[in-house]
Amino acid sequence: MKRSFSFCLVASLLCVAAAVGAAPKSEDYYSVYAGELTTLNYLVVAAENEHSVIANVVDGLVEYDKYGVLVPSLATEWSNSADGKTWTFTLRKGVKWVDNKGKVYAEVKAQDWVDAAKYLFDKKNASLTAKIAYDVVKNAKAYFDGTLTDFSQVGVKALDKYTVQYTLEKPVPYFLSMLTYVCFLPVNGKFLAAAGSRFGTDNKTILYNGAYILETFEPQVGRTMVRNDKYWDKEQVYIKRLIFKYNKEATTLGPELFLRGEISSVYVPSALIDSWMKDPAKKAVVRPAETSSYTYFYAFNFNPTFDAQYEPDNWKVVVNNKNFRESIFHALDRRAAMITAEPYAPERRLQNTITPRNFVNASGKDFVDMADLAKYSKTDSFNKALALDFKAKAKAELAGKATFPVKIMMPYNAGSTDWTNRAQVVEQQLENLLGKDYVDVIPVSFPATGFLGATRRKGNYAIQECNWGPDYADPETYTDPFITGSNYNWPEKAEGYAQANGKPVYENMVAAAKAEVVNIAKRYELFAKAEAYFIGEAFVIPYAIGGGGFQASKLEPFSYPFAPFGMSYLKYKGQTVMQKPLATEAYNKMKEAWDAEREEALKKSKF
Amino acid sequence: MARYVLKRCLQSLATLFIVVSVVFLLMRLLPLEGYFGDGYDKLSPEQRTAALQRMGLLDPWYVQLGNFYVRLSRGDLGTSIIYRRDVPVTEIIAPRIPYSMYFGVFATLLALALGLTLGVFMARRKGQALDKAGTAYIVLINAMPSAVYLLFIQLYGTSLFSLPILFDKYRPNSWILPAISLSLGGIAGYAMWIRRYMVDELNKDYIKLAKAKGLPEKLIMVRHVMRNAFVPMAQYLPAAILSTIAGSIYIESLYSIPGMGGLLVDVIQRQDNPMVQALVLIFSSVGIVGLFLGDVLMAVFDPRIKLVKGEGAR
Amino acid sequence: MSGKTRIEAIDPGLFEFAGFDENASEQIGYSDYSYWGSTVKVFLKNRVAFVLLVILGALLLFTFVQPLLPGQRSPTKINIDPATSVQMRNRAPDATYWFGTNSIGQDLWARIWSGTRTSLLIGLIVGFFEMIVGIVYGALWGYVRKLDRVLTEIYNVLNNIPTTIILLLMAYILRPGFRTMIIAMCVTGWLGLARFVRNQIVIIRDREYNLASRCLGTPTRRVIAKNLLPYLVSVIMLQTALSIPGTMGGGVFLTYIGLGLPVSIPSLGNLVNEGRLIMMSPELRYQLIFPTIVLSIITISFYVLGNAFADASDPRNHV
Amino acid sequence: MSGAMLDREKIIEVKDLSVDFRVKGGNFRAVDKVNFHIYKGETFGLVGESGSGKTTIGRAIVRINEASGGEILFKGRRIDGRIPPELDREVVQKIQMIFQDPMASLNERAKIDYIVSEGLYNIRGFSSEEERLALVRKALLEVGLLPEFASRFPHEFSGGQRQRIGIARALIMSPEFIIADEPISALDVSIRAQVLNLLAQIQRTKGLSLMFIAHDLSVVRFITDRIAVIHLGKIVELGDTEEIFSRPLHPYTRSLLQAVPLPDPRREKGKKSIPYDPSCHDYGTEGPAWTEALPGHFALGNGAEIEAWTGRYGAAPMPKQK
Repeated sequence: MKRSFSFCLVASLLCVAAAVGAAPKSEDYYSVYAGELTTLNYLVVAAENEHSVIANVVDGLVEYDKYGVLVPSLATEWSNSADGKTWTFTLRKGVKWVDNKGKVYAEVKAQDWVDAAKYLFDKKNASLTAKIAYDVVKNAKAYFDGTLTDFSQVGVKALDKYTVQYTLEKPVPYFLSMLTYVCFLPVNGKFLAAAGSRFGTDNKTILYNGAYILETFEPQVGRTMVRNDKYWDKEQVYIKRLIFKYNKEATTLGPELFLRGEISSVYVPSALIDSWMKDPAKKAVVRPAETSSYTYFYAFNFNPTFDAQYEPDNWKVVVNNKNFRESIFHALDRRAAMITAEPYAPERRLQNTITPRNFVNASGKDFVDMADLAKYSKTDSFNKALALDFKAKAKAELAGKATFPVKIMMPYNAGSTDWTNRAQVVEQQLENLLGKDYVDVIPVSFPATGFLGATRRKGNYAIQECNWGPDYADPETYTDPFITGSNYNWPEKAEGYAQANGKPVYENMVAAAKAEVVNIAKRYELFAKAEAYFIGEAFVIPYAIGGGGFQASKLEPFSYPFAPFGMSYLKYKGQTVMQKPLATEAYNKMKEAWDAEREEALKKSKF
Repeated sequence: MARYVLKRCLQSLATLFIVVSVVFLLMRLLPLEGYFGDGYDKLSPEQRTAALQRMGLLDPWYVQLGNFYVRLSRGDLGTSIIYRRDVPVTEIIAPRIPYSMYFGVFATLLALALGLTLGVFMARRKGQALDKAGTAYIVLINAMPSAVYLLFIQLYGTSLFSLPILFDKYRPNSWILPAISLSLGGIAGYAMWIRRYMVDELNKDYIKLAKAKGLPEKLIMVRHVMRNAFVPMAQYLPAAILSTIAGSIYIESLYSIPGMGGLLVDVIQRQDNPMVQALVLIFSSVGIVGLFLGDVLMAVFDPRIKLVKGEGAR
Repeated sequence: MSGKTRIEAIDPGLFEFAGFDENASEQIGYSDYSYWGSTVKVFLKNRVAFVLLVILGALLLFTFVQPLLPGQRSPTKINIDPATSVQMRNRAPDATYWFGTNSIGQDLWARIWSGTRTSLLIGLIVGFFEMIVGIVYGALWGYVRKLDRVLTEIYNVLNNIPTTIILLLMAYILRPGFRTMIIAMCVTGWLGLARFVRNQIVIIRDREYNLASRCLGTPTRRVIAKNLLPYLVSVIMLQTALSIPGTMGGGVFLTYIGLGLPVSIPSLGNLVNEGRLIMMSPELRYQLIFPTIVLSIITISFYVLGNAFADASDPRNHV
Repeated sequence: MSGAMLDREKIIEVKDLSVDFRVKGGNFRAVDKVNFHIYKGETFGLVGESGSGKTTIGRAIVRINEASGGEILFKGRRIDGRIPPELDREVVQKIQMIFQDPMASLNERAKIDYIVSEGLYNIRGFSSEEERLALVRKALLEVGLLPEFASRFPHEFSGGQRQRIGIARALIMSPEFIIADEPISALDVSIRAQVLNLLAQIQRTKGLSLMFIAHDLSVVRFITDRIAVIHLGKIVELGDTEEIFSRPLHPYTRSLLQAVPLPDPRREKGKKSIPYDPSCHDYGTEGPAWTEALPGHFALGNGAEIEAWTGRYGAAPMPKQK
């Protein structure tokens, strides 16, 4: 090591002539990243950064195909009991665990899922995804809490070498979709025990059964994933090597690196997109980046705890007035706000519901088109006339009760340029439309460190841009932020919504929907109704979906496993590195084709 | 002398103890939710408690501090809790030191060589074009925000000389730009310092005498001016070289050098306490040892500082 | 003519002894030397410094006059294109927007001057604070021997606590903003000056005139104020002048690690950092160039002026 | 001891005074158990070569240097160590010091006005600004300077003038005791007499006590009543000026006297120098003691030595007192 360093030092002095590195080979993929992995221990970690590797190196029981249809992976077939509580999976035979050199360690067998669960539900391992599993698996919560010590009572069993059985607390219609997440991945118990606390700390301390092997892992230098020769489905894996280089300034330098051909794909930041679009050569390599299922909305806070200078008591009065909420609801020009992040085609990311389109569907109907929700999903909430109308009403109703202009304390994350810009845009736009005599929007900056803790979670805001990501394929996941006990905007404190059982209307509607576990179409309908009610009462202003933006990439789109949540979309399985990056038109054409194919595929799907 | 060294050592240890303890307590002032990052909302209170327990954050602060020192006395710096979960701190830090070291030492030497040469020439051609150009360079380096000119150097340096943008230890030419960038400030600093020193010194009577005696100018330079110039530098150099193990935040980030630069900022932001403690321990030790070595070297080199006569206290 | 007659012809009255006025003898050889007068004279002789002084003066004056000029836009107003009702993003410099607009359509011209005001204000406040604390601490540290050990220890500890930890804590407690920025810079910024003043004082504290003051029972605070600090005026001025470019550069760095002013408050540090992110595309580079030029003019001027002043105030350079 | 001497009031008494300096690796004893006293109204000379500790003794009396042993009495009251504030104030006013180097002992950045009245500010020795200015005028006139100089800076003055400013600064406090620490050694030979005369005249007219520190015996002879000779932190001999000059006892004193240049070049040329060799003492059996060898004439030596030294002048040593 040392010698090579000193050699390099000398060489660097002598070597003035520039030696340009080898050009990337077409079947390899090159990229830079700014965030290093904290661990590869997939049984504990919950962040996308780590999942982007794990998704490619460890397979679970089922997976999504490129249309988002669940297909067999390590389980070849499965069945559900009549009461919907017991799921039995038959494993694929001959799947191997290999180490980072590709050497076979053991066969993947049913016990691996039991061993994983045992680790996951052990409180002292502090798994960040345990809750998702113990909320559904029978007796798992009790075991986690320590009230139950006999693990054989927990609903994960290996019936024989190739049969895994999950028993659930209650029927969970979306259980299969959960199986693609980290907390239901298998682990080899012997290896886990041998590795001890070092499990997953680097590429040598985990085993691989997925499409790729993490061949090298040098923190703050880079990592390389190579195709796993022992992979059960290796015909579907086209990219041979995935080479990632670390660079803390990746966002600044990435575009330049791409233009020089050193990397295969890059995200083009919104600040740069103008100039790329104006340059024909660059425009030819830019295409939209995929959107995610993260939902963004502006929340009205019913539990204001902010500083007296922003008049929380006055806010409490006005926020409980529906007309006031509606006036803001219709006054917010979401397109103007979105331009700060998505200057080209901002409409692509705007959405009018909390649950995004294309998330789930039943009987060929997308969730957002069901029941009353259809009314909202198709219309833009921004409506000048309505806004002014509601303003007049609110002013009349609140006269004498509230002081105008209403101070609206709106925190933003100073660490995000886009958000900072957006805060200024929204302030100016709302004040111009509604008049400075009516509202006084006050953007307040908070540091990136501990941002949510200082703002939303404390109730330290009047209106704030919030987001939420789904955990599984069911609309239920989007109701979590608004249920009592959550720390988003405390709608349960809104006045005049309590029903006979002491709970607000919305929560009762959600409870009814949750109870429907047999008829999926009916279940979705009920959730759609609840969501429509929630939006209709203007508790939040639906704003946008995550992801998006533009990228320049040689990666083939629409060929990787698709799922609107979890980590399937992080897989490189099925993808190829193209000779040339795709331009926007070509991309849009492909997307159209894919949309059509997907509709067909979903209709044919049996799950 | 031995007693003096011993006393200074003990004093340094006391300082180190205070620094480490203060940092320890400061880190405990940060909010607990910082330990969970984005995952916070997805966790149940029980899970949060379990995780905090695991990180040893639920004990009272004095127990935590005590545990830290007990482990330290066994030579155990602990394992990272967030930055790279469960990996021993030493295992994370150790491989990075050489990178920062090599770059730092190389840049320091380069800066010394170029800076002193430039400064000497500037002093000898005081007021001429070279002096003015050198002064302009010094002013620019000192007054411009480095975040800007370093980026320009990277941009044009790589495109004009087709050097790699990112550092790669197997590509020797990727060492060039970061090393040069690192030494720019030092060159300006040393040049300015030696120039000012020489201009001052050349006006002194003993130099005038030496000139009057007919001593060749080169000999005066080497024998008198340069030799005296190195005395104050002896005090400063050990700290300068040692501090290179801390690395440069910005340059290492720009070129993807896996050194120590920015590591501290990273781990503080992620609230990885064991990492912060270990780094603070290392950096403070380095700073203190640097000062100490500087004083000792100074005592060795400077004949005037042998027995310092002090005045009584009032 | 004989010699005799010549001598006799001379009036003996011319050869009387002149009176000796002892007091008058004391008066010879005095100059009307004035320390500050000479300082100014030497300073003005430095042509580069003089030119920079004029430029800097004009720039500063303009900075504060700019908002009062007719036709200026607000630095935070987002300009909307009336035709498309879309923000006028990234407009290259033209007749209306002299320095162009930024990525959300704010006028860069207005932002730069507003940013200059902010940065200068921060620089001056921080410089002033550093000066006060640095001098007081350094003077006590250097002069009062009983405090030496305690103050050395405090210095060592503060000097060894990573600034980032303090900055992060402060950002967490106080939120990023004008106040936080100033406090952040002040917290450890004075250490350098304090150490510097201390070293200088140690050098001069045992000169005889200080002993004389001690014999006369002069209290420590007056010894420091009258005997020590006047000797340090020039170096202190230099350090303070340098702390302004230092603070501005520091602002860029703080913004870089995410602890600077929020982008909604324009400052030169912010503008440079914003420009830094897009400097990879040549047609947007103006967003970096303009703030950098203004920032550089200010920092370079202060730097050069500080040095020129320090040279000028050194009595050795007074001819 | 003669009766007349017993009656005289002692303004300063120094008993067993030691002063240590802390240096790297231990202590350095600059002054080692010295004893002497100064009578009111007399001029006392303290003579020794550089580094002998004479300045340290002076500074110990004005409390710049801390005594590490023994005591210092001012008019019978102890003034070393911790003393009550009233006494401190009195001592600050009554004991003044004139420094060796007039170039270094004036604050270059202050006007003469401030320098001269600095002490007055500290003891609040004036009731109004007019009074202060009058005092400054008077002090300047007393040392032969123009009162207008008050508005000038020290660097505008010559060495002799500066030293007079230093004297004015001491005089303005109306002191009873002045320590002049080699006040003329840094001056041009041509103006030494001026300053020396000034000091002598002031001492006479104001009836002050003066301690004159010097390294040159010739200077001291002219101005002092009594002399103490100090060598390496110890006083080796003490007595009336003329007594010391006529009957030097200790070999060190004799070697010092020998070094005094003679005004006659021929005699000076023929003079033999007697370097002092500390090995001439034989303290193997009996150590040296502070002894009154002749009346009022003390020396540091053991019995045998004292006898030998006094024998040289045909006088019997003083009988040992117990």
